[in-house]
Amino acid sequence: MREIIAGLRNDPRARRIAVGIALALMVAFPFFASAYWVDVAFYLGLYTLLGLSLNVILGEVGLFNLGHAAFWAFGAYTTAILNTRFDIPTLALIPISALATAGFAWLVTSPIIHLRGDYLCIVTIALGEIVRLALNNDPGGITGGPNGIFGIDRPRIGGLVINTPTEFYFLVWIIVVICAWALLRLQNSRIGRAWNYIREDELAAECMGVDVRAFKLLAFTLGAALAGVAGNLYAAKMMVVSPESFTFMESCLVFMIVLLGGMGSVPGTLLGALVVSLFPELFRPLARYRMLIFGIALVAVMYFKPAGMWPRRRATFRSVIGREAGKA
Amino acid sequence: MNDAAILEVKGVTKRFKGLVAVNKFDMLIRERTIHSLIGPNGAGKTTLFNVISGIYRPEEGKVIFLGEDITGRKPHVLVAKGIARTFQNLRIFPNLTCLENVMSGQHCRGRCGTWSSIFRTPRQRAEERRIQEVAERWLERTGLWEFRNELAKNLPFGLRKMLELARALATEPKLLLLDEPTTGLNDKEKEDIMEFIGGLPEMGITVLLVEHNMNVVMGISERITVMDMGEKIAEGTPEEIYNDPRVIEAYLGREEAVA
Amino acid sequence: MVTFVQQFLNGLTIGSFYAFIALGYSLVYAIMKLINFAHGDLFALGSYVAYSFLVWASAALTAALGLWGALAVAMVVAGVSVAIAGLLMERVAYRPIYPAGRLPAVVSALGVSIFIENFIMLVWGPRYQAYRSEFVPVGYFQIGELRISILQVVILISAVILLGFLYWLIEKTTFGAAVRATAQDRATAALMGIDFRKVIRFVFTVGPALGAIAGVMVGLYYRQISFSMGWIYGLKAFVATILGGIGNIPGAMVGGILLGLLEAMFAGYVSAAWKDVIVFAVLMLILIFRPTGLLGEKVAEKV
Amino acid sequence: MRGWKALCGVVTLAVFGLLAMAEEPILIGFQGPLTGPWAVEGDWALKSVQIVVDLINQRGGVLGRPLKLVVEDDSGTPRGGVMAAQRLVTAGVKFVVGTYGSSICMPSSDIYEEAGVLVISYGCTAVNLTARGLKYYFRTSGRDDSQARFFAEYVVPLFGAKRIAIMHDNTTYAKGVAEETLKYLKPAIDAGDVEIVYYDAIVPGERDYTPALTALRDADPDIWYYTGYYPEWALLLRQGKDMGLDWKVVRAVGSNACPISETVRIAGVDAVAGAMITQEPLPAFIKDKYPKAKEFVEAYEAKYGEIHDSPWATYAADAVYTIAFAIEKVGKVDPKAVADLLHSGQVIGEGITGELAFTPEGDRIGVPYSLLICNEKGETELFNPEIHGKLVGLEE
Repeated sequence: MREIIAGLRNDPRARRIAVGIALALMVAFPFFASAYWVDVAFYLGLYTLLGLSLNVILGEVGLFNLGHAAFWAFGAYTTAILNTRFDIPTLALIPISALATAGFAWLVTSPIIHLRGDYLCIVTIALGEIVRLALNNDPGGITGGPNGIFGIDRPRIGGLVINTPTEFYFLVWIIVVICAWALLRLQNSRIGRAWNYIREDELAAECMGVDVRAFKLLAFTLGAALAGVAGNLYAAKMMVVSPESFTFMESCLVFMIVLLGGMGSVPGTLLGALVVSLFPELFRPLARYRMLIFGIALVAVMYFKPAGMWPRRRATFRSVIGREAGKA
Repeated sequence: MNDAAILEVKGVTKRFKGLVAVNKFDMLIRERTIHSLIGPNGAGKTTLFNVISGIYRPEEGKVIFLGEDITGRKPHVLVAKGIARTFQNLRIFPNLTCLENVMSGQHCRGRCGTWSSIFRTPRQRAEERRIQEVAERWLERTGLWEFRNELAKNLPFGLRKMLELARALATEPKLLLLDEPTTGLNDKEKEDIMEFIGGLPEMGITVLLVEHNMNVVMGISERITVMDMGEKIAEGTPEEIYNDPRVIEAYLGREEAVA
Repeated sequence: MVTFVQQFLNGLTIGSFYAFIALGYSLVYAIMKLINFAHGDLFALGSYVAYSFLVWASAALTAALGLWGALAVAMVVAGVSVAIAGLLMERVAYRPIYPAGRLPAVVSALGVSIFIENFIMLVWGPRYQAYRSEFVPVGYFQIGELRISILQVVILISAVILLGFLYWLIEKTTFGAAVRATAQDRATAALMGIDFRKVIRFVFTVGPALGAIAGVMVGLYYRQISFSMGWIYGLKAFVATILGGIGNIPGAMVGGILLGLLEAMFAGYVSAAWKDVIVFAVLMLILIFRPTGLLGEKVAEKV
Repeated sequence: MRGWKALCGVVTLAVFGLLAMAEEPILIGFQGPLTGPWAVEGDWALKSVQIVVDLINQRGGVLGRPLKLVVEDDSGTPRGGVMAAQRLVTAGVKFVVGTYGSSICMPSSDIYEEAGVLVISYGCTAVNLTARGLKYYFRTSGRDDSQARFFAEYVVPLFGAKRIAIMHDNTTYAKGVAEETLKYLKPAIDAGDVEIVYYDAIVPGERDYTPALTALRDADPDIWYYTGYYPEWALLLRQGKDMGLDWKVVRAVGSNACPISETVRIAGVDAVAGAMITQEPLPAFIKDKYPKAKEFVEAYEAKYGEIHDSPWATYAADAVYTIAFAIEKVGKVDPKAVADLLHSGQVIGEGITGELAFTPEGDRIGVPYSLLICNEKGETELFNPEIHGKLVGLEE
């Protein structure tokens, strides 16, 4: 097993084949599995997307955000309100939700972005609670209070209505794959490296010319935009949004996805989402004991794999100036 | 030699809760020289250093770089203008590779944003290549080539110090601020690093060297400024400083008191 | 005016609960730089342990010691057993993970929190449990229109005594100095011969014990306890901790009281539904302008 | 997968063959909160449903086939509801009893609708649930507005109350009832007969409601309607009592999620005595009225001990009766035919809570309400103006 993984890491062709096989399996999956498991896979996709979005903020830049549900909720409510009031199709609302959530994130994180570590953490918790309570209190009668908003349309493309679990499965996973691809490219670029510099040492990053504030805000807005997309998908799938879906516990779950998987690791996020969303389903027969075991499992993973289950491995660059240069 | 001033410090004062760390300090650094700032521990050298590199904003006074007032500008802006620095207690990026560490220096020379990075536009690719190329050249010059894919935290201390220097140089600075580059090094490493620094003015880089050990800077500096209790007590060539009674008093008096 | 005084007293009572719990957060944070997410659940555990103990032994104890004596014994029992739980938790879930860094420790803490909450649910059931009327001292003082229950008075007095004692312990004794030194700089403190493990043991004994005592008080004051109440109390106490400046012992007390007063006043005079929104918004504002809390010292980073 | 499923089917058949059951059982799905904050309600509902299933099976089942329960936990969350619904649909269940909580019911009923599975909810009272034009969704419980109407048009005039306080806890159900109450009170308010002196929400899960109660006391109401759940209700009564409020002066009325026995257990008899609730008929109070109720209560007590006093669990039990009666009537195990029958509005039988009939939208027709009061011993009694009215002190 170890050799296979090592082989995959070092040989780009083998890696491409492995990714190809994985994609093929993903495409084939809903044609073999029952509607229930396809739905489980949908939620897995949704949590992966949320994990990826928080991974930008927490994993890449190291900003402790324990209020991620706020952004998710904002995206979901944007979709719900615009769809039910103005009849804008839910698919068209994907970019709109993303932009609106990004704007919201920019607005609320600008004044708090200078806070460090645990102080940022508590402020994001507060933010998450404020958003949830505000939705619950129905300001201006637009959020529907604790009832939430119902009657959200199914997404449709031309004549095709996205309705069945299989169709939703493809919708979410296509978006996840696109996002994962984009994030992997960002990781190996000037932007991704700047984020990592900030995570490693904020002051040194600033003194190496990284505009720390701007890059932190970029991470927050980008992560929030993805969470907004997840919110849109969630609203379209459930056809109803209500504040109780966006609790502090949800923020904690997404936080754990990133840390269980490994900070800044895209495949790790997938693995983390797998644990968080599949665990309660797989252990359904244990009914009331399953969350107890989940708690123990979290401690155990952190004991054996403190850097996460699939930590990010730094890329090795192929030399630009030539191998012999070093010896000269 | 070029006599133009690259950096001017005019009447800078920095206080911490009533404690004056730097008091009405004046200093002038000329281009392509190695200028040393020395003084006993707690003299305010690092504070002044932080004022110049933009970490602290002084209460009074001005910092002028190449004729432009840069007082209170943020560090990342100053880096883009050509001021780079190292840290007294080593601040590399531990979990990144050496190459990535040094590439950070080129960050301020890049332009490409989120979208061009995702779509890998030709311009972005060219830029990435250039960033990497500059970083690799500096790794080569500092003798770190073979460690380029090693995580920075796995390097021995001396090499990490060198790595930090390479990282600062990769920003293509006009003025390089070095905060006690030899602390914690053995004699051989000290010699190597000082030799390397000595070669920098030839590459067009002005160096401001902060040290508390006077002997280190004597052979290498063109000019030396001596600081004590936040004030300038002497300035001149190494010979002048060596014979200055005030300097001797500041150093010896202090040393006796400590001993 | 009467309403105001009443609300003020309510606020003080809620505030002293928060202060008790906040101290546990603050102590652990000061020493380990770890947010102990499981702390709120330890508080709930204390409440349940005392509940079971009272159901089991209150008849005999009340006969021998009177109601107040029985309650005091129950508090000691809860305090001791939760302190043991706290030490156990530190040994099993934090000590082996802590060296790997702060973030794994945070996940581990969340894991312990989920574990304890579900453990309580499994042992005592998902139903709300209620401190029976016979455990709870009744009676009140009437001053004009103002009505103050005896329980409220006892809670406030014991809060003052306990918090005062802790303040003395930390600020005035040699051992307290050792704790403060460790909080400030662990490495230097170790060089001075301070036993880090001893400090850790202290922190994980006192914090959970105080939390458990708060749990018993909450049970007596409101009578009803639930397995999930640790979350909300934990969260509020955490806010109090930050308000006072994390790692700052007197700060945690002040933060707790302040939060309680803030809540009572907003609920009483503005809107109960928007109370928490306003509390959290105030917290955000304070942190924006004083990024290290009200009593937190501005720590300039060493460059 | 399909082969595997077939194998499962074969095994199931073989097992039942061994058990010498004459017919293949009709699967009845149960979806409810068996974990999470509402685990108690889920537990009661499941037990009640099990009792009815046993009773029906003892009599030879439906169409000669036994009923068999398939249980899924939705843990009281919307997403849990979707997963539970999907599992039941996948398991091939065609009739489902579920669930408790309107916001959980909403997304799961969409899944049942798409799969053509008939679902009857037992604890979802949001008005808009049946406004969606679903074909396969019904409920045996009332709606928020039916209870609100009972309070506004019966309870308020009963006491001749003028100053009314309404308090809710911001949850879907509670806010719904509160808003509907306001709507039904509007004519009286406009006529100047009554006045709303207090209208606000508390935050559920808190412990200290004295701030809210202080504000309530200062508003000086004649009657106080609390729409919400019993844990908070118990605390409110306890703390109100400690503050010196008297339920004979301020008539405290809780809504139907505030069962008196639970409230007494938490708050103590002294605090609850005199407080009332608006309630659907509880099995204990209707067991002499309907034979099915008597039978149900006796079977429940024989198996589990004391009967619960949750109307929702009783409605869940009646949901099973609804399904059983309707299948018998149409003569085939077909959700579509059953749905058509239920939509027709005709009475399909008498269950535990009386006649079972539904509007074309899927709402229960004729849900009765009653006003219950806690007596000095902490027991629940039907409110009787002859006896309890004397305590009021309001009528001249």
